[in-house]
Amino acid sequence: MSRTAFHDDADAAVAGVRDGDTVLVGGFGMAGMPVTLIDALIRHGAADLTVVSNNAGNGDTGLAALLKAGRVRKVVCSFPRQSDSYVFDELYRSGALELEVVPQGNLAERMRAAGAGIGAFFSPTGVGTPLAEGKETRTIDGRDYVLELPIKGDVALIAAHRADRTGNLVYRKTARNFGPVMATAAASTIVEVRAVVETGALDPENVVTPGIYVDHVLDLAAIREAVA
Amino acid sequence: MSRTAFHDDADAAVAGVRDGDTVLVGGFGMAGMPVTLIDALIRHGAADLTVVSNNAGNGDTGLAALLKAGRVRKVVCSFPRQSDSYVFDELYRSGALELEVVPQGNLAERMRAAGAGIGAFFSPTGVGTPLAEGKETRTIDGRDYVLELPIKGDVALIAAHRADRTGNLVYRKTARNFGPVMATAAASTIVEVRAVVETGALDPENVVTPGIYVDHVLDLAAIREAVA
Amino acid sequence: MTTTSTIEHTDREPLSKHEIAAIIARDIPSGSYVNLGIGQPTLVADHLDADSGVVLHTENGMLGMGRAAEGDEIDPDLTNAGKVPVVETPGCSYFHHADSFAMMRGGHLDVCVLGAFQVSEHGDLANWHTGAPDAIPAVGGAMDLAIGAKDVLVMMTLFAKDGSSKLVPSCTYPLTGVGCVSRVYTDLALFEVGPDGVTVLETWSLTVDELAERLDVPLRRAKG
Amino acid sequence: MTTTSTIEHTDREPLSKHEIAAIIARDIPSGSYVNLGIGQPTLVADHLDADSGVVLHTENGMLGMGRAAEGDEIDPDLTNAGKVPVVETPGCSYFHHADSFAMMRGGHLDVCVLGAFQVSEHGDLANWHTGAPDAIPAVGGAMDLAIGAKDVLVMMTLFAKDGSSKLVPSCTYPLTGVGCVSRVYTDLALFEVGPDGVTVLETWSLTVDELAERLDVPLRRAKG
Repeated sequence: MSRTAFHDDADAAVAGVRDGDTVLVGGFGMAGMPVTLIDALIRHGAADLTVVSNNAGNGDTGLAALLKAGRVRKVVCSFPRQSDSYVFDELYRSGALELEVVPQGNLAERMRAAGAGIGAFFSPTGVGTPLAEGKETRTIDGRDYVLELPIKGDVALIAAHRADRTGNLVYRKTARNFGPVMATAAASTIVEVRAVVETGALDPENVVTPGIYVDHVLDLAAIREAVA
Repeated sequence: MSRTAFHDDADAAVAGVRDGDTVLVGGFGMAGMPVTLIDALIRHGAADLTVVSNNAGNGDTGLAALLKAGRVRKVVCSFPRQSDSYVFDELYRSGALELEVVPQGNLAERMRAAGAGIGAFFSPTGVGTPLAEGKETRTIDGRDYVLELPIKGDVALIAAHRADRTGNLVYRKTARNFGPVMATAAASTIVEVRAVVETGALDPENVVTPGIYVDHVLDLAAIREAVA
Repeated sequence: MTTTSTIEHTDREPLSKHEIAAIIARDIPSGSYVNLGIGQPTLVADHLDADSGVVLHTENGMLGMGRAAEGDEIDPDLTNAGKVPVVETPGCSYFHHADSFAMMRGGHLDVCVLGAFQVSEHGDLANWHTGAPDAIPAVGGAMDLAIGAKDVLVMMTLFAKDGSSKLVPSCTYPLTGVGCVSRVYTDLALFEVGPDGVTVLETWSLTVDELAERLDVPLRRAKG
Repeated sequence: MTTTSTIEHTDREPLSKHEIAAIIARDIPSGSYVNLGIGQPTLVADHLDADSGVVLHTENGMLGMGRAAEGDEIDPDLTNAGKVPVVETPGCSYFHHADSFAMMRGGHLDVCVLGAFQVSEHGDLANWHTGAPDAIPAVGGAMDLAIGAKDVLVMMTLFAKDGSSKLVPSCTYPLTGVGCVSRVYTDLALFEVGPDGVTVLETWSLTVDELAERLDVPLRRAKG
């Protein structure tokens, strides 16, 4: 029925990523982080990537491993520096990695704009700070704003709780975070879910991401079953 | 607990509306139309209002009755002309009513911008049409856009399905329409709900309008009980 | 004249509006997300195969809209954009108006089918206002729909009741959108419009040459 | 010096960070919607009365955030902005990041409590970057929080470890927000800042006059 493709193989789910792609990666800390898809992306080998995510990797796994493998040209994020972001820190300090720091709310809103067909918007966040330097500013109705442009992804890698066979998604608690926004902002959205349920099992009132935004679903439960 | 006020009296719910207010009125056709609150607003007597709603009233009831009572100075809507919009038609043609026609998506997005603290946004809708005349346009990344400003309400009158005692709202089917957006865009949001449920009865995952956006709740079930 | 792949169905009457709707349904790829404008475009739904996987969007906040509701199915909380009660389909979902128009404006819908007063040879659309000085302007979602799908299809009769063509060099009615229409489905012909002008893909009841005599816009035949 | 309503608690030590948190909690009106920045501001939650009706917002997508989770309560899907596992409170709700920051940016929160490197007498805030040339810039939600509440309160020690005042005529560190802070809660004093400069509302362990000698900004006493 639905155009959404369902996979029980992480490598197949990310097969369409290409060199040079802008990849939106969900998650806030570990909550909502698509770890299985990121690992598959590392195996896949796509390089020269721009990664848009809230952070820039922790420890040696996930995003940090992608960076360490030398696949990323540029990171767009709100908070790269963390206690265990040593992979990013070293690459950045050596000049091997470009960095664009974006306030977290502008990051979310710029992706929302990309998904919603908004060409640009005036945000009050960051006005008068170094992060607004070089950007157009304007006073509207007595308040100062800075013009922010959309951030569009070629691909989004996100994690959700459940998908139905139509591609509709629900999330769980604060693991929702960037997932619904990134799903709208990418040309191709790839989601790992803990389980796929039959169409009809999700209440239409409670769907957070409608299937129209979902291109590929990786069913983690099916992987586990295949292994078992 | 919550700052949201609960009422079993429609007149008390709308008591804070003042002459000259901009009033956002939910609903698309009859679905989601806050008919009890509109009737109370007519009794209340506030005048010189600007009404923002998708339509401009049907027949002799609801918004049409508010217009007929001479309380409205200006209507901001996407679709005033309907088969039974004779009250609006006559007032508009006689010059007694100002009209701003806004494409439906821009209407929703302009209220969303007001609620989200966005100073203005570039929309592709309406470019090159009479509704963009006099507005700033800009080509961004090869596409043409027109600059749209937020529409902020002093008051929103909306209808929802259920509220809990924290002011959280859920809607039902396509009666959701403008309600969640208007709730964010008004300084004071007044909601009529079919029934109030205890806090905890709504799943936190499924709340559509968090209580922070809800100032007054009119419990229609309580009114019915009081009458019975 | 060189070889052409334009199909000329000269052995029949012009299409009825149901037949136009069927032709549009034929051309919508399976699995598409589609918005059908109010009025005649709604008829397209009746001609979509049940197993086509086409998902209907209605701008008042629903994906997976079903057919018109009947009898006890009628629920005042569930209508389409024309305020007609409808039913759900499995896998449907609800969202608010800003999210619904974001879905449209963001280019996520594959196809939108609209009626029109006029379409220009370059795909400009006029369908919201006759320009009459005493008309009350009312645009609804027309301008959002016009720019809100990868393909915007127009469904209309080719000639107005006064005999004038609705496919024009340049719209004389106020515009709904600029260069937004990709195909025009009419009772007499199916046209592709855009930056390169008009290509005739198919005709009914007459030939391309006969059509060309009645229109003010240059017509090209489809390449073989 | 005229009569003043500035309260000088000279008979005690400077406030501990828990005591600063308690003073902030005292000043938050019941029923407020509040965001507590990561780090020390989090302590404010421990001093809010259970029946205050204060609702906590966390920018990673929740209203009605509860205390830190313990033992079996820990759920990796439920954390605060500092990535610490927390619990729900009755009436909580979840939303995505764009909606969460829209709630903040749109001015719907009543109070936000933030740490700071420096605050200027006019309410400019510097709390994201020391300006050191080799520092990796990381802003997180700081700039959004700075402009995202009706009242932005700063919680900090008044003097840095090197003895310099963090309440300054003009920030030397890169700004987080311009003119956004309304009150500064420190171990030694509570200040109001803004377009009219600095007003001392309350002091601990010293007098306003003693404070004035140690600061480079003009101090006013609260009006009686």
